[in-house]
Amino acid sequence: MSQATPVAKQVLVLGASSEAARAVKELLALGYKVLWVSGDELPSNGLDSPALAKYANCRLYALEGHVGRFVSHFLHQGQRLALSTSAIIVATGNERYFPAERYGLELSSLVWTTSQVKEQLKKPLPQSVLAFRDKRILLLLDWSGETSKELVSESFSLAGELCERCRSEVYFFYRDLTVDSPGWEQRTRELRDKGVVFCRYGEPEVTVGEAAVSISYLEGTVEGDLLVLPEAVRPRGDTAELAEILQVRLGEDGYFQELNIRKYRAGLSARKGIFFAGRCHMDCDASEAESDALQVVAAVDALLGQGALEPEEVIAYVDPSKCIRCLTCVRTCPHAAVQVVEYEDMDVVAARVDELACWGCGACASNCPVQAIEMVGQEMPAWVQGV
Amino acid sequence: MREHPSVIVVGGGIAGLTAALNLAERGAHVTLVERDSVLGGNARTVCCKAIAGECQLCGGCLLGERLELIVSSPVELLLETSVARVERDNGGFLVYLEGAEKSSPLRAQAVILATGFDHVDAHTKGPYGYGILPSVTTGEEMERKIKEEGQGAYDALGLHKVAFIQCVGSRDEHVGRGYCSQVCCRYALRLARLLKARQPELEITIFKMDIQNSGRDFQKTWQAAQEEGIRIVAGLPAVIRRSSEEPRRATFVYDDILAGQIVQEDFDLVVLSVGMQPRRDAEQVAELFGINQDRYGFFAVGDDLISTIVPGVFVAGTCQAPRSMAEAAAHAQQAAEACYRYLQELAL
Amino acid sequence: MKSGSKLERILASGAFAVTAELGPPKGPDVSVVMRKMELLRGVCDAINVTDNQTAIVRLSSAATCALLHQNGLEPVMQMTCRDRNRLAIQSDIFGAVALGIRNLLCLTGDHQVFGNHPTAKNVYDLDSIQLIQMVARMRDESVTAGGDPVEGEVPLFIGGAANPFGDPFEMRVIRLAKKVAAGVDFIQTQCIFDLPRFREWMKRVVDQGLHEKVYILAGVMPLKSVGAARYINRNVPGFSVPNSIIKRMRAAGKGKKAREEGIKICAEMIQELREIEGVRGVHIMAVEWEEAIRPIVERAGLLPRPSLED
Amino acid sequence: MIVAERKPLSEIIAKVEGYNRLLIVGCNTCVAVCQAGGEKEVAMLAAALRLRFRDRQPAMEIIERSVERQCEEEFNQVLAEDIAHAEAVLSMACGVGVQTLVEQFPDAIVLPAVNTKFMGRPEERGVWSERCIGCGNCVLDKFGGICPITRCAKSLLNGPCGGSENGRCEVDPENLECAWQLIYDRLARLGQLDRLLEIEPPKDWSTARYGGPRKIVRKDMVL
Amino acid sequence: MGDHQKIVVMACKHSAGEALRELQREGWALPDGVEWVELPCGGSLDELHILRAFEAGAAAVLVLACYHGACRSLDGSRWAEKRVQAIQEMLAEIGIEQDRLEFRNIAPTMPADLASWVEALHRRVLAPAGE
Repeated sequence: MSQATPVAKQVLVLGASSEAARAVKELLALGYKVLWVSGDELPSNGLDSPALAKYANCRLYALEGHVGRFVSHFLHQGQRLALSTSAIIVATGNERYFPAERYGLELSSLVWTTSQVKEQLKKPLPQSVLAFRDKRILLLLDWSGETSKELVSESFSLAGELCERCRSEVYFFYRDLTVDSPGWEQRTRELRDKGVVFCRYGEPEVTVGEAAVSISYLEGTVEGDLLVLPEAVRPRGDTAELAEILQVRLGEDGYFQELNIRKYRAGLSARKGIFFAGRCHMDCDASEAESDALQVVAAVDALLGQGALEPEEVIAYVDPSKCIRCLTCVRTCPHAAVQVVEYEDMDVVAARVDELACWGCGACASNCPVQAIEMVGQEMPAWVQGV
Repeated sequence: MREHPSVIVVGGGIAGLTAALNLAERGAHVTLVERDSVLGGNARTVCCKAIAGECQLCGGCLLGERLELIVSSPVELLLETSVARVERDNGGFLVYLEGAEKSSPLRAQAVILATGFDHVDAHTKGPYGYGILPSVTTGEEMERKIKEEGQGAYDALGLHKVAFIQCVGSRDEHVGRGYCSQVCCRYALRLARLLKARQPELEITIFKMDIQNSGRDFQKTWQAAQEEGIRIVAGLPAVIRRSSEEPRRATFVYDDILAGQIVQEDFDLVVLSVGMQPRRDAEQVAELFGINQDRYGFFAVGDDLISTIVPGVFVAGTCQAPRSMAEAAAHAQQAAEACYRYLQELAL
Repeated sequence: MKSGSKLERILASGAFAVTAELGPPKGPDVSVVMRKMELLRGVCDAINVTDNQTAIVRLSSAATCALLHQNGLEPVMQMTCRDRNRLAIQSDIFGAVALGIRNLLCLTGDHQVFGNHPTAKNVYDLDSIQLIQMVARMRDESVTAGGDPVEGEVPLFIGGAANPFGDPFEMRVIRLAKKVAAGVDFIQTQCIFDLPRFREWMKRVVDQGLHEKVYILAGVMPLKSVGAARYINRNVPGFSVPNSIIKRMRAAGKGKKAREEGIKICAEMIQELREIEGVRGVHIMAVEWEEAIRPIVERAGLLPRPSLED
Repeated sequence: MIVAERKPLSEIIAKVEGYNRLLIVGCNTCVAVCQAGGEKEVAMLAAALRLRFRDRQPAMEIIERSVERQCEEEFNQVLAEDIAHAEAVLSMACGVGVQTLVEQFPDAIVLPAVNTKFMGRPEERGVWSERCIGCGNCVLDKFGGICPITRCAKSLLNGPCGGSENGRCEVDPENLECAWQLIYDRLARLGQLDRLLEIEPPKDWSTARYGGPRKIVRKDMVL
Repeated sequence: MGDHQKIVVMACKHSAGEALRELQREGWALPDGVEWVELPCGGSLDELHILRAFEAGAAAVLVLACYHGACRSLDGSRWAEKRVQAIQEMLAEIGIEQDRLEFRNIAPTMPADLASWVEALHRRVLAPAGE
């Protein structure tokens, strides 16, 4: 079959998250040309280099081509823009929201979210500290029935900061204390030493009074001045639309779905050359998201680093003369590796498998109603052809 | 093009294989040294926990994929071989080997240590009677038995009541393991669901401190376990003894915190969910390469959780901290990236 | 006067009309018709005779109506578009008029899949609105659908059905307006259990002034048992029995007591419907329970029926 | 396109049991697109029949063929020899293909292996639904682009009937949307609801099959 | 049918294939009369392959694909199961007993189960015909 196809070391990074920035930095360090695009503003983290083109407020509306020769179409300040790259890293992060209906509580002066507390602490002294000085703060986790490492990690650091900088009295309520990231168990011990009171609950009763809040649980009732609830995270609103444009799949929980357990956590999508990094496809805190970006760049460089791409050993080949353009292969290919196209040389319209995008799984060949697709390189016993 | 940088990967488990494959695909000359006669490390005894045709995403298959890829990759494999001595050699390393392939010393510019972990020895948890009571086993043993005998290994043993006890040897500062081993809740609940699926009338209880149930791969299993009637009790037993009525059964007393009652209960099988601890020979390996160990005996690393105090020596997988197989693979790939960047700067 | 039928004259006189339904037998057994006829004599102003109701083969509506007419009762012939094309419909109408029938209810008709001949070919050459328009032009312009002149008068009081509970709800009033534009004279609605929704529908009908262009009779149905109520909710599309009525039927118990409660509820419903502006009468559908009609009309205080002198 | 579905295997077996030499002919156009009678389905059916009659004496000889479009005599001509040789021809084309073979090879016994269903489209892969019955006088513009004649169980032109409930047709709520709910929603969306007030007169059915089998003759194409 | 009776195993390379190689590394061998056909993925299994296997004299066909959710090409294992079910429905009509066509999900970590399934099928189908 054909040998290696030369390919440019050019990558599109989608998203404005910290993991996107980390991926861009790493790609530049490896000598890649990087297109950094986001529908919103892009963080200005001092990454300027001739090899980096940044496009903020730029929306992807269509994607053509395959690994090695993707062409992404954008709307940027009103005009259309087509950019070609060899690979795409999706690092759009996730979305925070306050699950009011699940908590059954509205935000008020007595009920804050962890983000609000964080914002307050960023304000200049003294109000940042005064807001919490000598106050008893009840931090209630797991109550929304959802655990997210990002929010648990943030709640840990908040509890520490409130104790140290604001001399607040912090009660940390939990159903199951999440400690399964390296160093998190140690962190809880440090918080205990700083005076954070950890309380396990089965089913808490939360009451928000005029001037105070209280939580009654297993060991009794604790009154406090402020109830702090972590928000929840969910897939960004534009995930479904982006998935359709990229022709990649979403999991049952609405996040981008990695290929599967076998390639697990390498951030591979079902399409060669499209990768997911960070919180858009996994539950992790900011630092884990950034190290996820590192390992995705390692996967990208493993693909493009040698400057050429080779097809799999066994790939599908469509005989254009037999193809009846019934679209079955296009609809059943899990890797979006086949399209019905105009064969320039033969001026016939038929399905064509992109040899670099094909995984060799054979779903198209077995589904083709006119047996026009052959799995090249796949030996089958003679009897398969029939007596 | 720069002449091929050479890297030595020590350890042929999931982490070692992942790092070796990534670096090899990127043009580095990689030599993988594995003490055992077979690749795979601890992942070799991980069983399949799929139920009713559906995979429970435990990560066991990660090894199969890597064994498939390593065969056709340019990585040079040295089995039944271990590192005898290491010398610094103008910025690189001169590694003397012993065992089957002790040929001349290997010269490399970087080393990735992926030496894995040891299961916590359940004997050290004396009061739990492991090794004395026939009905007390460990999660590692259960996985190994199912891997060797097939998913039906526990079908015909006439079990009625099974207990899984979490955090055995983990989250316990007094025994020098003040960390969560991350994997025990995940394998315990998946094993519990497998047993329940094959023997629906089985009563299974999991005794926990805190179930670690975050992560997309685990949410579905966690919810399903609760719906399938697997009982979760917040409270760990102190002592496990032989049941007086039925010698082959074990019994223990536990304080069910949430129910606020103290209970004594008999079980046909008690599975100790043992955690991870550093390899017995972690200290020698650290000394060989001149790197430090952290307070628990794992290899000490910088903020990136990968680089050590010795430039060019990187760490991947569970030898740095307890991790699931998928996380170890991801960490190894991050180590490969750090190592590749190091080699790049070296070549400038 | 459009037809001079008794029903038309009663409605024109402003009296609150009462019509009932008679289900013909599944064969030519005339004695069944005669028995049911006597149960209804003097109890209602006109009697609807169904046309292969729910696509189940029965004695034809025209023949049964002729029997009623010969025995001094006022029939309302029902005509569906399922079983006949426009030729057969017109000739059947001429026959009915020739035999003295003066009231005609135009229906689309249940799909044959619900009846005892699900493999039959249906017709649906016309729909109910086209049927109304065709009959109105035969009567007012003396012209057949094909355009030829009609030899003789076709004095018919034209009726149509309406289902205030079908979806899409906004369409229901639009469709009534279309039937009025097509020339319908009176409307008999689907049986009413959900009073609030019927009030909402009537309010919109009144807002559009349709109640001044057509006589509207509210459909009611007595329930024999709580089982019947649940059957309706599960199988009959278009309307449902609210829980309040199901609770009363369950409380009433079984057999005779349940049927008495069914009659009581029906009578109360009629009294409620009488107060709604634009409701000019009631159409009682007691399927296979013609015996219940007299006690219902009696309890609703609608006896004796007005007898017009001429 | 024309959508068809293969007959149950038991029915096909009963039809061909008596023959020793069988020719199975597929068609690579409509029935292949809807995966009822294309080349692969021919191979599948042939394999199944060979297995079914494997112990029969004399053995059943089954030849597999597939043509581009079985409703074109030129494409069928290549089958002449095979048809002459075979005792019966099992055609996996739609009804048109079966009858083209019969008209082209009058001595041949041609048996249908698929049931031709309707003109329709795939809602998704593996699910097809009817869109047009070929009434010969298209009125789609009057109903917001949704055909009540095809998609309403009673072909009502002044629908809906009383049996429409939350968008489903009472005749088959699970599979059938109520065409008139679709029309109502679409016209509401286009702001043309007033169209529903006009009374649609009775339809001229003569352009449909009711007027007898149809024929089109293009004078500009016939010498 | 073929003179020599045989069992055809149509197996996905990534799961059954790896499990077989682990068995072979430990000295296990496929019983004689078992033909191992390795597919790039369950998705490439064609109903026709199964029918052709029976036509070529297979006494039984065992199809092995990954567990659903673990397939490298996402839907391959589900395609394989659907195809086997389609053929199972027609087995009775073409004169083949229902239990002559089996579908099982498998993982590379299940060499023990692979061995027991193949040996059980071999005992059930080939052994009674005399060694």
